[in-house]
Amino acid sequence: MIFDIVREAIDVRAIEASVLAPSCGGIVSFCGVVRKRADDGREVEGLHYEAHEGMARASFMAIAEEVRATMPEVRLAIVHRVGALSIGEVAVAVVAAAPHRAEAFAAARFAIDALKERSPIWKQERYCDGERVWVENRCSGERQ
Amino acid sequence: MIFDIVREAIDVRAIEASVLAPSCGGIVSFCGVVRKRADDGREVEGLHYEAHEGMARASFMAIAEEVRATMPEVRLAIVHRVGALSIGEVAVAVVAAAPHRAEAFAAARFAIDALKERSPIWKQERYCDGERVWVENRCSGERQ
Amino acid sequence: MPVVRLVAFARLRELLGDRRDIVLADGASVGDLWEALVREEPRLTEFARGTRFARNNRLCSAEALVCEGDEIALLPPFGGG
Amino acid sequence: MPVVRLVAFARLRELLGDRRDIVLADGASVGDLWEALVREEPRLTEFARGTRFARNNRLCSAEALVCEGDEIALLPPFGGG
Repeated sequence: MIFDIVREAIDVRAIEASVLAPSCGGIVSFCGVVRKRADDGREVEGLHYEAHEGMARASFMAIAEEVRATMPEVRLAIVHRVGALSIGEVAVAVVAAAPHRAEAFAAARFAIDALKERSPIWKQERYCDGERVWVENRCSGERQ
Repeated sequence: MIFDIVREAIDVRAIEASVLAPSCGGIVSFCGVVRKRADDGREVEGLHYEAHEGMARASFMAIAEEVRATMPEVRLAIVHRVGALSIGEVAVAVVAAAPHRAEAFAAARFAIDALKERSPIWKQERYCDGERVWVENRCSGERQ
Repeated sequence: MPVVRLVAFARLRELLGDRRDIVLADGASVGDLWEALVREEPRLTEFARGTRFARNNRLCSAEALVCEGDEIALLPPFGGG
Repeated sequence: MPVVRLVAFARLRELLGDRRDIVLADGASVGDLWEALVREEPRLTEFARGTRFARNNRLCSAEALVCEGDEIALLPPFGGG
């Protein structure tokens, strides 16, 4: 049950171990990974993430609280990395464990969608041609 | 892109590495884990799985083929363990990587649902009171 | 008289053993094999409805004919995942 | 005359620096702080619509009053995940 912003590589297995309990029959892990092509097809060299760390952690805990309200048996963890990341590295991990798989899938999906919308984290794409662009998530500009 | 029946502990990270490609922005891993309580609340000591290995592997590849037909960018792996498993051990891992998270979630969910319905694998629950019961998945008895 | 390899799983394996060779009459079907097994082990009857057959790794009907060297699998309802 | 800690992120950090202390008039609001920053850095104007404010780790409106020691954060649209 980890909610954190980290600067080093995310250890997904350690996060899974932290949520797993004898009651759990299914565990769903979502990892957001740095990919080589931006949505517009440009070649990416790497990403830079930054966060308001206190607010981001609080938003992760609020998301988990919402999950618990509808799915009390789900055990959730959310970890986002900040700093410079290369292609193939994990930027975010959301792990949900539950007695049954339907809830684990639903919780993981809800959590990553909610994080993108409401966690104060920013991403700069750094392209191979040298340009750098701050990329916004759709919906993230709406007031909560 | 592994489709396998194994007798040892499943190495989920190795499976993830096998499906990850530079085009992938999201990776969803589902692990089915042995849990302490059966659906009827009885305490479980462990599970025993067996499979028709050739048919099970073929069914995994057929599931992946179906995923590719609707989501050609998804990269999928399915590994099921057989033999005796203890509480907390991973019985099955389904890993789906895709450029975007929606497809990775959809593919992983489809694959585990399809596996439960149509892969020739059997599970015996071994309870702490000594009884052993072969447990059937719902829907698994329907002809394909 | 074809000889086929029988493989059985889960409850059916417990009743029949996991694999063995069986000699059948010429022109026998998978259903004929099942009937022969029921005569040998009457407790199979209760599993008739839930059991599917596969011939050489592909699901088949009880009407499918068997050939020398076929693997015939008896598949109770699945429980994987 | 309250002194507040300003923190800014992403594009706004690039324009304003990541953190600094600012002295405001008594009774000043978060909106007043924003206006003072725009006078100093007119390029902020184009980010007015997309920017949200937080006071001591909670989102707040431009009308929120600032107090001595507050942390005021300027939050452009999010891009995490």
